[in-house]
Amino acid sequence: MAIETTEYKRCSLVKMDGRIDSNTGDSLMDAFNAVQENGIFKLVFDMTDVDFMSSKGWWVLIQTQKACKRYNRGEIVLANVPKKILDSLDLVGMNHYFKIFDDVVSAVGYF
Amino acid sequence: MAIETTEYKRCSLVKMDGRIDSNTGDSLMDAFNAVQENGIFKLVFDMTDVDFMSSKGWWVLIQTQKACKRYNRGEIVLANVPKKILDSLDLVGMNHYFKIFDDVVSAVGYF
Amino acid sequence: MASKVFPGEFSSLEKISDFIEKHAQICGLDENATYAVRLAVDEACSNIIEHAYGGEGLGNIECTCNVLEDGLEVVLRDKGKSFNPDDIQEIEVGIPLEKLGNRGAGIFLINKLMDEVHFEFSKQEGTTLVLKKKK
Amino acid sequence: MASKVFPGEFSSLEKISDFIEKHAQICGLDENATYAVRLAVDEACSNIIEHAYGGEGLGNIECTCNVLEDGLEVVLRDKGKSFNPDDIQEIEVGIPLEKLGNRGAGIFLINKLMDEVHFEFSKQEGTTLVLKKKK
Ligand SMILES: Nc1ncnc2c1ncn2[C@@H]1O[C@H](COP(=O)(O)OP(=O)(O)O)[C@@H](O)[C@H]1O
Ligand SMILES: Nc1ncnc2c1ncn2[C@@H]1O[C@H](COP(=O)(O)OP(=O)(O)O)[C@@H](O)[C@H]1O
Repeated sequence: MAIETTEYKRCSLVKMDGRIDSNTGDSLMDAFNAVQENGIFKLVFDMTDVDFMSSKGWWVLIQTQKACKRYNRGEIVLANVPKKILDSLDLVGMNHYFKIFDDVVSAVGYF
Repeated sequence: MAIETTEYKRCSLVKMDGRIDSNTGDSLMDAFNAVQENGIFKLVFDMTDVDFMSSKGWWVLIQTQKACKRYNRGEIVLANVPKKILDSLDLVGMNHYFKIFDDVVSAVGYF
Repeated sequence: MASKVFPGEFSSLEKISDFIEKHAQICGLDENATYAVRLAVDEACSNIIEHAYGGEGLGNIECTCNVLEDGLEVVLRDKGKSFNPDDIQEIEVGIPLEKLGNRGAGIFLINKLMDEVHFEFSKQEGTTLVLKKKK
Repeated sequence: MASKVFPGEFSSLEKISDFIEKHAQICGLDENATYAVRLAVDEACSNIIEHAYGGEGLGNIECTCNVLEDGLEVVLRDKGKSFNPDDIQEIEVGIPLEKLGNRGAGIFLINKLMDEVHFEFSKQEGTTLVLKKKK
């Protein structure tokens, strides 16, 4: 598992690979928190290389979305969500809480 | 040859494939002009799929850079410039006139 | 039939997932069905560690895969505490973000993903969860 | 030796480039050297169309590739007007963007890219440009 953060002019990009589950979810939460502590609330989460995500992952994303949207200061958007993960988000209606982009360029270009 | 333009919040992305030479350079110029006519002067030129560029191409880029930078209203930056093309730009010092990014995400994230 | 005992720790989840994947493929489940079972089992095992045992390293999870004619059966056994599955509230979908909680949906998801979900609780033998996914 | 005649049109440039690439590879030039020759020849042929003929469709370009022991020789022949290569100003590098012109650098680039560049002008036979690239 690796988590990488890149800061751009209008947003930061967080990329994680492998599994997001009860074992790794907290590390992702830490990464999002670290970005927010730098005063950045416009986030792109690049899911290209995520191959599994349990509900632990959504809650990390939901908590991050809540923090980002507070005071209208920003938003977290998702990019390149693998089909199987998207299907499971759809199943519980979690997809409603996030803008989802087909590619990272569009997601960064959105901010 | 295909030229594709995508508008993002802070910039537009122009992508061309194949050759940029005396035969195709004017079409690229037209594409840049069309973007500028929409009042957009922050441009990313995605060169991932360009496999040949003659001096005709640089002059299109130089003219576009001049128009973009006028009144401090913007800039054109290059992304993913193939090594051979970069070498030929270096040879005549043309690289000095452009910010060059390793990938499109960074280029879009710059604006 | 293949059975394996995993320590009740979050680091076991990936190994359990791999074990499930292997047997789902043996049963001829397609990619989507295989992912569904992996996800349901992951949710169930996370619950066992968190809720049944109340933490990591406090007990084992026994995982059994049975090849059925029409799919895969996964049986999970633990010695942790029981609960009433009927008490679990459905997750509300479509409510505003601020009103969303910070957890839940595991059981809800398991029910959505699997064709059969069956809990058995026994004072002596602990909890048994039987999950079935058709091809 | 291989020789081919192309109509003096911009749409010929790609075909000329392919012709050069093929023979550069026969000569054993590496990727960088091959690209350099393609680029130099493209500049030279664009100049022939634009300056020697003064437009498209006004004459042909004959392109000959000679395999040398130590590289590739390309000979370009046209029947357009001549010019004085020594009159060509070097392009200024490092000047501010606003001071840059809108064209030029073709000849400068050809000289930088090739190991030998030789122009011959004849009233009867037109212009001959000999370009040499070593392996
Ligand atoms: N295996 C289990 N053993 C004991 N309690 C459980 C078990 N699974 C679920 N529960 C109870 O059901 C509740 C809902 O579970 P779930 O829908 O997975 O959400 P979450 O685990 O995120 O709270 C849990 O909070 C817990 O109280
Ligand atoms: N083959 C040629 N025949 C006639 N004139 C030429 C030829 N090549 C170059 N020239 C002259 O040399 C000048 C500089 O050429 P070059 O460096 O290629 O820049 P550009 O073609 O962009 O003007 C041209 O403007 C033209 O006047």
